[in-house]
Amino acid sequence: MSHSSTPKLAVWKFASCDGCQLSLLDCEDELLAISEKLEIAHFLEASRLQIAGPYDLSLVEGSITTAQDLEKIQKIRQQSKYLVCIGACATSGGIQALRNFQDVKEFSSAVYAKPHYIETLKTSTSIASHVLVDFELQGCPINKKQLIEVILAFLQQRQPNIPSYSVCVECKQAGKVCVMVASGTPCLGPVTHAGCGAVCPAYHRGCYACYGPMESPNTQALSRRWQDLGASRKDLVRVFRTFNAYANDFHKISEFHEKKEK
Amino acid sequence: MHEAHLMKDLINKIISISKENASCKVTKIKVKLGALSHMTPEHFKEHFDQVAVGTCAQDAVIEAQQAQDIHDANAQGILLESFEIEES
Amino acid sequence: MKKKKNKKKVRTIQVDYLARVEGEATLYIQLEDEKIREVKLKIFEPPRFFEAFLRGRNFAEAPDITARICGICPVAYQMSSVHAMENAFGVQVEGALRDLRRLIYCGEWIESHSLHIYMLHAPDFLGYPDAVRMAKDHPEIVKRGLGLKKVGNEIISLLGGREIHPINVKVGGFYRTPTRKELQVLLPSLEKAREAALETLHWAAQFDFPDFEQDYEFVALSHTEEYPFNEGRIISNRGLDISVEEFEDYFQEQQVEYSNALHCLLRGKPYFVGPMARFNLNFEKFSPVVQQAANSIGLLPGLKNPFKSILVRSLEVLHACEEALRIVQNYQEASSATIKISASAGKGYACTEAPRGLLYHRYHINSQELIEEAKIVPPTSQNQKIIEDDLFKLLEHSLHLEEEKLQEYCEHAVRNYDPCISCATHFLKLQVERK
Amino acid sequence: MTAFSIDRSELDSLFQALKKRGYEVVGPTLQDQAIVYDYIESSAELPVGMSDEQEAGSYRLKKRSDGALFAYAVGPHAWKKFLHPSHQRLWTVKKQKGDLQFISEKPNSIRYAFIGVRACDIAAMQVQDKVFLSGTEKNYFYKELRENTFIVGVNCSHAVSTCFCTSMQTGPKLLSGFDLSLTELIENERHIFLLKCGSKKGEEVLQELSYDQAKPAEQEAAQKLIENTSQQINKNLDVSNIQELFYQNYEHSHWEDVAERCLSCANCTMVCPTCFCTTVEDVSDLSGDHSERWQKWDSCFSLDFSYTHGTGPRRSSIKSRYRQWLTHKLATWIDQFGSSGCVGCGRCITWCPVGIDLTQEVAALRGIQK
Amino acid sequence: MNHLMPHPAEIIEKRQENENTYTFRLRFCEEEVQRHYRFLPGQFNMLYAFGVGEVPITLVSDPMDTEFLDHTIRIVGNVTQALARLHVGDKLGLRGPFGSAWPLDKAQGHDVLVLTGGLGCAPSMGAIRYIMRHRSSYGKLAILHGVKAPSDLIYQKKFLEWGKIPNTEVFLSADQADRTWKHKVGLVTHLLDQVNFDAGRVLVMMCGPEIMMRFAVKECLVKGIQADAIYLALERNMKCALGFCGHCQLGPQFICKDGPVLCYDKIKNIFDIKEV
Ligand SMILES: Cc1cc2nc3c(=O)[nH]c(=O)nc-3n(C[C@H](O)[C@H](O)[C@H](O)COP(=O)(O)OP(=O)(O)OC[C@H]3O[C@@H](n4cnc5c(N)ncnc54)[C@H](O)[C@@H]3O)c2cc1C
Ligand code: SF4
Ligand code: SF4
Ligand code: SF4
Repeated sequence: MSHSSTPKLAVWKFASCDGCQLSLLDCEDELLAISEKLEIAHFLEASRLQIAGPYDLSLVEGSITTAQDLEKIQKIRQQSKYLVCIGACATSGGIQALRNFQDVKEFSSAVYAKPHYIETLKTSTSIASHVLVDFELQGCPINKKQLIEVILAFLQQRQPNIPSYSVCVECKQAGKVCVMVASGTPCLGPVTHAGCGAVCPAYHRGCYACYGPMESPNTQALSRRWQDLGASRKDLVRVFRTFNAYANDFHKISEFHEKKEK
Repeated sequence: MHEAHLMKDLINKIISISKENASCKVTKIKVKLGALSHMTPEHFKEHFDQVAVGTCAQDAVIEAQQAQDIHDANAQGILLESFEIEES
Repeated sequence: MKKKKNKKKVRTIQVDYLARVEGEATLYIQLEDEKIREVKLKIFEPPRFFEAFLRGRNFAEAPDITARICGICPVAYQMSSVHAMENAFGVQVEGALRDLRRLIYCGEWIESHSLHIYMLHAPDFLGYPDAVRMAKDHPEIVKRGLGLKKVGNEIISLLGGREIHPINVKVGGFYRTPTRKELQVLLPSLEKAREAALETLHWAAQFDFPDFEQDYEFVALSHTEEYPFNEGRIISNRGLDISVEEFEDYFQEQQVEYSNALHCLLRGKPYFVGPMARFNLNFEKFSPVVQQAANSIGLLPGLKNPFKSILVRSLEVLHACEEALRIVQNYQEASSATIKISASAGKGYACTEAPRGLLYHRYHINSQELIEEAKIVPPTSQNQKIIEDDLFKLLEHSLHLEEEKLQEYCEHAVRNYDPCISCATHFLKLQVERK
Repeated sequence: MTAFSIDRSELDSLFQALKKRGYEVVGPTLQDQAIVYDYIESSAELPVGMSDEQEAGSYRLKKRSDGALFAYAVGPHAWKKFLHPSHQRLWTVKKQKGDLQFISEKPNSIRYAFIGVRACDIAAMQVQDKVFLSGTEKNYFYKELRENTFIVGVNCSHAVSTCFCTSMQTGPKLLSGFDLSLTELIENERHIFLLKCGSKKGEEVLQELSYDQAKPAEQEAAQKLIENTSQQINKNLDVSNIQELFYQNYEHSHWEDVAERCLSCANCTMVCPTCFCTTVEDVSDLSGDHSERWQKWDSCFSLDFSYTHGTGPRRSSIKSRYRQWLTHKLATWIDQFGSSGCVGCGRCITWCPVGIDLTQEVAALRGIQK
Repeated sequence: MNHLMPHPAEIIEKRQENENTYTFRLRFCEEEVQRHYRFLPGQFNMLYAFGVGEVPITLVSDPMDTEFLDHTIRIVGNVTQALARLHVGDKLGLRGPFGSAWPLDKAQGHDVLVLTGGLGCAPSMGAIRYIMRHRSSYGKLAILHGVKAPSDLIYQKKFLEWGKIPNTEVFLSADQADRTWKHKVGLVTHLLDQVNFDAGRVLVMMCGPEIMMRFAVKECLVKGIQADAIYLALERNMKCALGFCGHCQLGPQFICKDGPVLCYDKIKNIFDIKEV
């Protein structure tokens, strides 16, 4: 970071729903303050102005799904001093990664009448599987307070304070009642990365793991518990294949159940 | 059109290289069409002929090979492999 | 680059040069003798195959999965999907739960419209690249916009758990409904938001609007009693009046070679969905206060200038605030957060009014409660063709502009439609081809 | 201790008396399908006619036929949520012209009156007192809250399958640590509470109620009730030579066995009324001249908990983290604070999502199959 | 009192010891606090870097020096990097002292063997300085210090000076030497063979990476030194330094208050077990 001028912020998008970068605009109270500390040099959702790199901080949303993406991310990496991936798409391939388990050609034909026009790679993969990443902020969508923490940490030249323990810890810190124990509602909280503030349990539903795997998920043990609560192997395959289907721990367990089912 | 732009890009490249080599006639062009380039050799020829009118590549023979590998990094592109010129 | 000597005078030149198109969204204009021959809006947003991977999922997962299609209007996707499922199972959500669904939609309209008005569209009118830079000269105005947007987000968070991809919407109702007391918390912010919405309307009314009017076919939902959100028949100003189930008999999606976005046409012709369509077709359903506000700036149905959509959006924000206030004030807690659903095999259809227009969902559910087929037609693909047509006409009179200005102008025109790929409108690359 | 009796209807006078003295009344109430502790206004907000059933990994509410107010066991919340809250600002620092100015957070001066505290939970408070108040440095925030708290204990009339206070000798009868104690008696049409004073504060409050001397029959009934409850408890934790058991079995293969089942989700530590571990977080804003230090509940089940530079997490396997938890609870705690870290409330058994039961793990370490 | 709140302190001097190690000389900004501050060799302070965090760092200065407090810090992560960015005159937060001290009273009349590795020499500085000041109260002093590479060696001048003092021996060793290295080569534990001592009379003070200490302790025991004559300075994650946060537990010990200096006798049953 240079001392003389304000550091440059760039926000990039790959295959995604735009929700994570929208989180930045959703920082209604902090947005203008952020724009004073960081020069918004490239942020297409917010500005038509495009200032050339290099960039001090790049936030990357979305997963890599085309050959062009592959090249673009390399260029972005070269242009970025500190690169942060935001959201499930960028950190694990996102919901698009469901295609990784199937045949893309068949997928295309479900959506498009003339699939041969569509250019796409066979897989949807995280940013880190292609370039070096300085920090990953998980979540589908990310939590805007955590995003601010990441930006602050960058400005203060420190590691962001983003705990990687389970959603359960947040759930209990917030004084919520465990839905799995109190009503037998299957919940993925114990294997899911904290960050959302345990919103689902707070609304009486089980966590569906949109924040991806926590630091040491015991997916086998939790699967057994789900089975006791009535989940089938098929259900378990689906449950681990949502917004972070290609995150290593979830990928492994869904394949395990899929094999067992056969 | 997508194609028109690609062709333009190609022909410009060919013209500039042949100029460098002091030639004004291109006789043969070899390209590889990526598996995801959405272009068949016929398709390519048709479009290429359109843009080549009036250039040094006007009468060039086109050898277009369709690639099959969709995982190739260049699967979506059109690769100009080589071309032949007549030295003046 | 290697050169090879050939025996004759012919030489082969080894090149290995990869030809490609640059950019993510391109506006391609083909000119012949300085006259426009063709205009194409190409969107390279990589396809994400939602309809494909909805297959085989449980019906109950649809609201969570489809929300991820768009982070800017996830509630719209959740609303269309739950209504389609309920349609398939032959149930209808009524009373307080129905009101709460309208309320969360109000939140999304307020949030999404304010985002568009203040962060995207107004800077175009006032000559700024973005709201942040606009804030340097007009801090109070931008703060008002952010404040308004925040109220929208507050509603979504309270009802949905969080503003983006809410977690509380469910087939049959909600996972948890708020208590009356919890909901009342919104009142003061909503009162303020109503004021801000009115100010927004009057502020935007002073903008310079390009003189551009077209004869469009407007398509929107129409409900017997209310300004439409989740229910109604699909009507148009040219006499269309069909039920949601008939959608696909009249509307067809087309794929075009040059873009990843699908085009949707009504009996082969382009049509217009979104705030302006709703406004033109449902004006009399607005409350008297909203109607009066519209009158006060001379905004009347029959509007044909898409640049004035910013006014309609402002008016809809006002309407959403009014409606939200009404719902919060009259709210009586429901006895249960969700109605009973007995899933059965069948087909379900729904159209709801996303901030940017009609959003159609169709599902086939099999006897194992799994989705067998899904069809989703978002507003952006419906407006795609109209956008191209508008650009075609606009460009006819603007070709004298220098390239950068021309690009700005085109972006501005695209933004009239607030396409869901809202960022696409910020990366228009102009490609002019002269013949 | 003399016993008095008050009518069910007098309970609200108790609430009023406490409020008059500036207490915030906190007690059990129904929320999210469980009985939790929260601010309450009157006895009507208590879980009237409610009971519970608990097993390893399962908690269910159950309706009773009578209007009993305290006929259930402990719920998901421990009272530590008030005395040692999950989030606590410790101090604020301002940076002005290069100088740092530290400003201490004042301890919360709120005066709590806890209604319906069980014997095991009082024991838990006494355990936390040892952790926070027995050393040379006292916990600044805990001390003030704790000293200002008024405790209305209640003798348990209902035990669940996860209770084992009898093994830990902490219940079910209230012996000390309360200002007032209640025993709920419902006979025929009569619904009364036997009441005892445990402190001067308690006696003062009693004077504001209309009470009678307890009749011998009532006292006997109360005694019987508690004995019955005692008898309902059939979970058992053998604490004999418990320290040696752990110190000799650090490398026991059974730890691997638990690790297969344990999620390392930290629920057990969060619901435990004695677990006290915290971490800190520095929170600053964009201005750059102001920062706050916050204390948050932490758990030995998190990886960061034992992280040191160069070595990474000292306890990276789930096995070692579960071992730390249980060894600390039942053995090293005794070295550190002179008592067990476990009071037998059973919360970690009920609220472990996969129903891991520490009493069974101890039995397994002892080589007993249950 | 809120013992968790630091006091402002000023950086009086910042000295670079090697590539990634600095010694900071600090003084409390409030006169009152500085005057009442006393510590024992081996104890540590919590140093706070604005907005970033707080870390435990041992005092290396002479306890008799009431004016300044010295800390030698290796730059490894978040907080230490933030500290490294500070300059003379900048302020940081300081609270302490915490923890146990080296058994200097118990060691009186005994031979003392100081065995350190890497940056472990820093925590032992206070003890050596103390012995030097009261040289006659102690028997023979042997200082055994090992580093990975010559460039890791700090305080070289001090070591050489001490080596010249009567009844004092200094042995330095590097795992991998280069041409500039004039001392021993090999693991620090091998230095034990170089010194002559009476196993029954010696007291060992040890500080360094835990693996090194595990081996060194074994060697000491082999040489006949009693478990209760071996003292180790240990490190664990630390948040509060008051025994309230629970992070620094090692079996029954809280490293922040029972340690960091612990008698080997107390931990011998768990010291070799993984992941305790
Ligand atoms: C009693 C004691 C005395 C110490 N004395 C010195 C000394 O004199 N000189 C010196 O350079 N270092 C010393 N250390 C080690 C020093 O505390 C760590 O290097 C420092 O905490 C690393 O912090 P960081 O934020 O830079 O690193 P990061 O890797 O970013 O660590 C993140 C956090 O983890 C914790 N942490 C990481 N490593 C340690 C550790 N080894 N000990 C305790 N907490 C840790 C801290 O809370 C730290 O902020 C001592 C440690 C202890 C326990
Ligand atoms: S699914 Fe889990 S991670 Fe996602 S919001 Fe719900 S509780 Fe949080
Ligand atoms: S068991 Fe774990 S979380 Fe609980 S007090 Fe002990 S170390 Fe802390
Ligand atoms: S014992 Fe149970 S509650 Fe505790 S961490 Fe393991 S799984 Fe979670």
